[in-house]
Amino acid sequence: MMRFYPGCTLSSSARPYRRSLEWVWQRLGIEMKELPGWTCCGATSAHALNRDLAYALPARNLAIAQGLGDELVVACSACYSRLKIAQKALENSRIRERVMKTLGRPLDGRVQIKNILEVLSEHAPRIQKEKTKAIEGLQVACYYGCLATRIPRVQGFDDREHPTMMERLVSAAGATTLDWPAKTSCCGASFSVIHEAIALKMCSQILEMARRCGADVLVTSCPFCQYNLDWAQWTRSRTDSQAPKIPVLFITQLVGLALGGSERDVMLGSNLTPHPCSPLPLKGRGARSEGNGESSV
Amino acid sequence: MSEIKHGAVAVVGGGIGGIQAALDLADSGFYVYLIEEGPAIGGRMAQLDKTFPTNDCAMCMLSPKLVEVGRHPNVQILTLASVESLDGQPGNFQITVRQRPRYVDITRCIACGRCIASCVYQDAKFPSEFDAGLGKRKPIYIPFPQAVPLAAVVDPQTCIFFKSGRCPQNCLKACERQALDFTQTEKIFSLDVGAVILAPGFDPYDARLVGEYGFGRYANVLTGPQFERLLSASGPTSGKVLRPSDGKAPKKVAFIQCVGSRDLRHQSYCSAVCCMYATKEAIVAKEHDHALEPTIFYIDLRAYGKGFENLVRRAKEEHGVRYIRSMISQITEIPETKNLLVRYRDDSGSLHEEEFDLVVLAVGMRPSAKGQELARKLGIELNEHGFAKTSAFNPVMSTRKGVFVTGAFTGPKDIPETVIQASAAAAAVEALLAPARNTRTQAKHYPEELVPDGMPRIGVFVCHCGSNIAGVVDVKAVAEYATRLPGVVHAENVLYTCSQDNLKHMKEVIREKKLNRVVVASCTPRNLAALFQDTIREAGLNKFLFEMVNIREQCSWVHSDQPERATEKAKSLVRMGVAKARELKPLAVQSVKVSPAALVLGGGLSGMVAALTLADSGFETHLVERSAELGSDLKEIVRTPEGEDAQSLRAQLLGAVQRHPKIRVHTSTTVQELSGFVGNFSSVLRSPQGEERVQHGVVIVATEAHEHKPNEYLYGADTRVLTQRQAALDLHLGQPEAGQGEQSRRSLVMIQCVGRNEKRPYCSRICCAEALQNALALLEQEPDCQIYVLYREMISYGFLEDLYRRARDNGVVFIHYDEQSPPVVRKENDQLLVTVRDARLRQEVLIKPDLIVLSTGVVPDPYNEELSRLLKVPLDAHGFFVEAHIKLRPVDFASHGVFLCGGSHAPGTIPELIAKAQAAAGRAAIILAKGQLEAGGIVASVDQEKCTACLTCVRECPFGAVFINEQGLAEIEAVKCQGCGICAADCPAKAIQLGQFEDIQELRMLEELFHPERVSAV
Amino acid sequence: MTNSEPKIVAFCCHYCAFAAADLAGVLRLKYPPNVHIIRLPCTGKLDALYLLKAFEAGADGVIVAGCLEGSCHFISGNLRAKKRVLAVKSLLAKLGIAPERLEFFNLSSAQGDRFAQLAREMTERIKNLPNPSPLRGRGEPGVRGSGDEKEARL
Amino acid sequence: MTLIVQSADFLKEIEAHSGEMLRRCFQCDRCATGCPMASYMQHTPNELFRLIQLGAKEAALSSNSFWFCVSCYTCSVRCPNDIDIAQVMDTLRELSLRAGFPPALPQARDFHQLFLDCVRRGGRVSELELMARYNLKRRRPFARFALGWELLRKGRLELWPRRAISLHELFAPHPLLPSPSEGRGDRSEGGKEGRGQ
Ligand SMILES: Cc1cc2nc3c(=O)[nH]c(=O)nc-3n(C[C@H](O)[C@H](O)[C@H](O)COP(=O)(O)OP(=O)(O)OC[C@H]3O[C@@H](n4cnc5c(N)ncnc54)[C@H](O)[C@@H]3O)c2cc1C
Ligand SMILES: Cc1cc2nc3c(=O)[nH]c(=O)nc-3n(C[C@H](O)[C@H](O)[C@H](O)COP(=O)(O)OP(=O)(O)OC[C@H]3O[C@@H](n4cnc5c(N)ncnc54)[C@H](O)[C@@H]3O)c2cc1C
Ligand code: SF4
Ligand code: SF4
Ligand code: SF4
Ligand code: SF4
Ligand code: SF4
Ligand code: SF4
Ligand code: SF4
Ligand code: SF4
Repeated sequence: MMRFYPGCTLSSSARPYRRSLEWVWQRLGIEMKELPGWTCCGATSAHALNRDLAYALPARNLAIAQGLGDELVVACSACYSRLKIAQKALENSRIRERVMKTLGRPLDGRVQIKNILEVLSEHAPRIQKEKTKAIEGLQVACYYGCLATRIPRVQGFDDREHPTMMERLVSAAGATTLDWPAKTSCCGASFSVIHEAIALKMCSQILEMARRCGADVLVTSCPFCQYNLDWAQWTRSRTDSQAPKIPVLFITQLVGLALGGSERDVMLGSNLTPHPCSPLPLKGRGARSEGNGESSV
Repeated sequence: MSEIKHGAVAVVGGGIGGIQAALDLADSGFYVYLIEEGPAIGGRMAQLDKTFPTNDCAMCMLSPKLVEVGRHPNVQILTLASVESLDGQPGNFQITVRQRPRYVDITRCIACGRCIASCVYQDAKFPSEFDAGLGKRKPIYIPFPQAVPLAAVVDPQTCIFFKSGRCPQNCLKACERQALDFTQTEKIFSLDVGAVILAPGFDPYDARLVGEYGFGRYANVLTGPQFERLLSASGPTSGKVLRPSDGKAPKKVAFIQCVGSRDLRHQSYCSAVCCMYATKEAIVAKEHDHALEPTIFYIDLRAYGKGFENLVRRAKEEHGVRYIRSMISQITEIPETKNLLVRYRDDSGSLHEEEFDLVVLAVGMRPSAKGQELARKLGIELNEHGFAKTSAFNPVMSTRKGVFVTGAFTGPKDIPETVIQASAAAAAVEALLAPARNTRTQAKHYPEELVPDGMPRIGVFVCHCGSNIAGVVDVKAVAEYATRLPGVVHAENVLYTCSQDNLKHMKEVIREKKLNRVVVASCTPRNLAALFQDTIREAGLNKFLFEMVNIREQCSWVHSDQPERATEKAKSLVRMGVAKARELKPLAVQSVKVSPAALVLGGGLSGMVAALTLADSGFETHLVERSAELGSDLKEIVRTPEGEDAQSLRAQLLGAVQRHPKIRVHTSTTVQELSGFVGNFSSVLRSPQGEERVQHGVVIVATEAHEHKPNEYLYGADTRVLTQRQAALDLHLGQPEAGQGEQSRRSLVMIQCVGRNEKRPYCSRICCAEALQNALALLEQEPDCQIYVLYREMISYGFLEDLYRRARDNGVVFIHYDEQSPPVVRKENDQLLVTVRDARLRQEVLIKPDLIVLSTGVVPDPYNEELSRLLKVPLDAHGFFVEAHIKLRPVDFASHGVFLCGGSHAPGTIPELIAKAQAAAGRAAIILAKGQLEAGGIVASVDQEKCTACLTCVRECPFGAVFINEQGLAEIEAVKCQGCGICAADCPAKAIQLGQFEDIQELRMLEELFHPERVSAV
Repeated sequence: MTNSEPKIVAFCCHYCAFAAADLAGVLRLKYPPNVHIIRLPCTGKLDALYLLKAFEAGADGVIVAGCLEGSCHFISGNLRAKKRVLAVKSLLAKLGIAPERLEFFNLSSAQGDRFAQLAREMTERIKNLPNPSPLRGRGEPGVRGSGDEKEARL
Repeated sequence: MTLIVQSADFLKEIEAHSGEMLRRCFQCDRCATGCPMASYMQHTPNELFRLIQLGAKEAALSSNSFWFCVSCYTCSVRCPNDIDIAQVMDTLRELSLRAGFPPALPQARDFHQLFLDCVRRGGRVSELELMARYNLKRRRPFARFALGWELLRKGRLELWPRRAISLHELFAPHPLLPSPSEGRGDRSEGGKEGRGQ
């Protein structure tokens, strides 16, 4: 059985991700168990200050996972990136020795770290078969962010510069995808607390590009990206009510909707910004203005 | 040793490399199978628009070669063919060939294109290979207008008939020649050959793999090869630079260099040609459209070859091409305009974002996939980059005996180097197969020539070319008209003049009607004149009693909208042709015997290699060396850039030269006098022992170039300042220059491009590699030494890039300085101080080295001037010898029979010079192998009565063919004359006539064009 | 036969201009039938005399077309030809013949479209000049005779 | 100002710590032109590398560049010389702090330290707790209050982090990390602080 590594955010700011993800799993009958005793991957902070810690924190989780079946599924792009980077670094025997000593556990490097998108993609045919018309006609910009595909020296789950896995998934779920040039741009998530202005600027560029390309909605599989973009729109809207708003959804929310999930099932109301165009009422394109995705609030 | 049995050679790959090798071999007595994977020969060069560094038209250079190889009696071209296996021994191989069906009989197809026009696909739909995917073609197509063989081909992958079996096959019905044959099947057969040359070339790097540039996703991001097609007049936009997204003319065009090259994520080596092809493309684009603003983004600008620096200078100064030393990380497409956003850093370090209308990716070269497959099948080894493995001392030999390799298959290289290698490979084959020379070639025998006496009896054949001509021009009327022209005793219509049955018929008519001149009114003489000339020769006529009138390309095909006027014009053209025919004279072609020996000037590396190659091919060779010993320059070189030991090479060469029975070494000897012409030179050699006269058929100049001795940077004033060559010797001999203790090599500075200035602007090509080599060698001895290399551009082209990387990996620090702010060296309390402005950091940097090594570049031997006068061969502005044609005749001088190699042609590394020397020897051997030369035909001759000895012709002949004879009058050496007619046009006394283009012949044509009344008058 | 259509002769070098004309044919580009090609090995072979003779014989226009500069198969023939053409142009002006009737072009063998284009342009240009070439018709009696006679006349 | 070239020791130190061969850089600029943060940086990554190659330790370690790096790895995956540049940025940050250079973005250092402290004590990070402590540390306790409220309202903040797993053993004594000994002391206190907000 696959083990699931949720990462810290999934129990707080990315709750909707977890909720929708679990709903989709259930709906598709995917069996998955949370990795027992998992701990934080260290995110940006560990590698910002201490090299060894940046390996030790993910390694601890890998050590737990290696006894429990080979696959570890990760939802958060940052966790995915940290786990993959650590695993790659641990191939170096010097680093491995050092880390094993601190951990006090053996590491065999066997665990297969999978991105949530890979798992969902395996079920794309079913999604296609069982989808409703819920998101049909929606123009979706898939946003991967920087961490999911850009892992140095590691072959990720998809093309580094032009990933398409999410697009294929969204198409299977019945919406239309766009080719747009910012899908792996960095949103500056690690700066959203420490230097808001910069993070805001980076997010705005991405949102602006999505708007120019005609996106109705932006989907992502990274909790940091979702939060950051959502936050950026929210912040902007507080000073500029005219600022364009595009719903930023988790991929699982969109897939959940397509599979017949309700707004509640996928926690659609959790978006920070009240958007005039929640995806749901978009079914009949013309209805765009009626939409107010905030029904659950 | 196995017996040398077969005087035939298989050349695999029909690019410029394969073509050159095939021609050289076929011209020197070997039969050649030219095996090409595609439907036509020509390779990548056929797709190019212009070629650097001279920017002349690629097709203009290539097309005559295509035609030449296409009709060479000793070359058989096998297209759509690949090699399956190779068995046997050198000299006695069996090569198995698989030939895919073309579905068109090339002996019947006349490339009229009717089948294509009638294909069920009304519009061309499939990406055209020739247009690099930018243009489209149909399932049946002619690869390109100048293709050889010029015939249609069916692509079974896209043809409906093959895909579904349900096609009305309109093409088949449309063909008037019944040339289509859908029942053709694959053929597998075996050929006996003595040796094999592999020339499968390269593939452009797949830009899709460099995802950050969005090729394949962004409409306006093209590759270099695609842009080349966009520039080409025969390309998809007829030579207009237009954006694929909207068909508009772009204004700002960005070129991004090193795409897929010099990149550990892709290919670690440098592709060696893309800096220059981008420069060329930028200039050509700018010439097409002055409003264009090209920008080239690069890391190092590798303009290292002959004439390259000059091209870059022109690009900058005359064409305003902007060069920015900054690589682009990614391209972003602007959704609304499809413009492309590019971010770069300028010289001041600031970052800019700029929009471009079009981006061209300078993709590099990778080993051709087909070539790699071939290597596997033939069991030859590839190097770590997947190119054919060769050794530095045998640059065209594969790891399997009897199998040679050439061109871009051995590593990224440009056309001149490909041609050089091709000739070198041909020379190596000749040396191997010398005993079997002329055993497989066919000498054709013709009947005794009839001497035309009396009145002209002209036969006119007016071709229908199916409906190609007859569909527009009233050919019957034209033939009927011809019968009424003066001198015509026979005129007829022929359905297909070039068909075998008609050629037979033509010979019969010539005999029956006692024709003494023939006019064919059909298609272009460029393709078929030789065939018809051969035919009339078989019927006993001198082949120059023939005139061809083009009523297809020049008439029916361009005036199809005005059939009546086309018919009128056809009549005029025929009338003109007949008028010329009346004045035609038989031209004699004499044979001149060749002195079967060679004279090689210069006994260095190049001279020795050239002499050995010639001698191995069986020719007596005089090796003339000015100094007292052979290979003295080589004594001072430690290693090749590949790391092979130059001294063992020297020893090998010396031994082989001295042992060779066919080589006569003349040391301490100079050439005092040289006279004669190709095939028959006579020279006086002077040595301390006295003078000696030798006869020889060819001359090879293999003289040298020296390391420049600088007068800056304290050179000569401080013993701690050395040149690279001195440094190499020190390292090699382990004895540092006076005053250098072991511990004093802690820190060392190398300064590149010393003495390179306005007067000597060219890049010397080898000093960067030398610096890398020396730095690495030093670090081996003293790992703690800190080395700083101050450079303008790192010239580590091709596989040398690995050396550059190795040097960095070993801790050598490379600091780029601007041409305008060169380093400064001074001394303070005996401490050497070097300051340099690090152009990347934009900061002055101070280094305190213990030793300074200067890369001073290469200057030609001043003695070259004397040689140039003696041999009447040109020197360029810098004192290097000038070849006949930089692209296609890189080791020939314009004067026939004189060849060049060695440093005094252009600087090069040892393997490059070896290939060049072999090539020169191979080219020279062609002349010697023939035994006799044909002189005459279309050549000029002086009417001694009229000549006033004004010397105009002597001055104007580009080939030095005119000389003043004993009577003090001009005379033309028929063997040297190329038949351009420049002398004839310039002669103020009108004393010179050019055969086949005599004034009277030309003027008669003019008269007849304007005065048709004359016809009825007679 | 009406003679209102101007007659133009084009001297083309074998390697470039003639090949370009062939390519124009292969590509089925259309140009007026007024242009008649005479093939030379190189434009360097073009004697200034031919140009004068052409006009004398009644040419309405003359095209000389050689390789691109720097690409001459015989190194410099095209440059020499260009000089001669310029010289003849100024002579024409003195003779009262519009120098526009004579033009020199450089083109590569790959420029089939350019050949067709220049053939069209020259024809157009000549048609726009007043009446046929002033020499047309006048030279006839002389032309009827031998070449030598004409030489004497010029 | 003229930079006097120093020995390669500093280069070797950086290379040893990062495991990256930055000597291999040939100054192509890709890292600079792709970096979304380059315009905030005093030195683009390759300029930093050049300083390091020349032994300019002060200049390199006092640069602001690595503080502005957001670890997007754009540079790392585009470097033609296979240098994981982002990793070098981490090394520089770490060594700069260790050598006592004041951080260009002190708030970043504070944030990372607080974050890791959370991890050390609880094994996982509670965003609520982290934000609260960060605000205290930055002496602006009510910053982002509105945002916090909004998040809470939308169900996106976890008030009661589930379980805590202590990770002291992984936090080797290190000047930049909260040490296990001091950590043990403030563990419950910190927890309270988090919940108390
Ligand atoms: C965009 C671009 C611009 C360039 N511009 C210039 C320039 O301006 N000047 C210059 O000097 N150089 C230029 N070059 C370089 C030039 O193209 C090469 O030097 C040259 O084409 C090499 O010739 P070749 O014969 O070795 O290989 P190719 O031209 O690649 O020919 C190889 C031939 O072999 C055939 N073949 C391959 N595999 C097999 C097989 N297994 N069996 C049978 N046949 C096979 C192929 O079909 C092809 O016809 C340019 C290159 C590029 C990419
Ligand atoms: C400074 C320098 C450093 C180099 N370093 C390297 C290196 O490290 N690795 C590498 O691979 N390549 C190197 N090369 C390039 C090249 O490989 C060597 O220079 C090589 O020896 C050149 O061989 P050559 O036959 O062209 O000329 P040479 O070996 O110089 O031979 C020319 C010979 O011709 C003789 N000669 C000249 N004029 C006449 C005449 N009129 N009649 C008779 N004889 C005449 C000369 O005496 C001389 O012996 C270097 C070149 C230079 C200039
Ligand atoms: S068979 Fe049909 S599809 Fe194929 S080339 Fe002929 S007409 Fe075209
Ligand atoms: S119609 Fe026949 S002759 Fe003409 S191109 Fe096609 S196959 Fe050749
Ligand atoms: S440096 Fe080398 S690989 Fe790069 S563009 Fe120039 S020639 Fe090509
Ligand atoms: S000779 Fe006649 S049939 Fe043959 S290709 Fe030429 S025009 Fe056509
Ligand atoms: S040092 Fe020599 S090889 Fe290098 S750029 Fe200068 S001249 Fe060229
Ligand atoms: S025809 Fe040309 S090559 Fe021959 S002699 Fe005259 S000028 Fe020289
Ligand atoms: S991308 Fe790599 S090689 Fe290029 S400048 Fe940056 S670090 Fe150096
Ligand atoms: S990882 Fe850091 S240095 Fe590299 S591109 Fe991203 S922000 Fe810039």
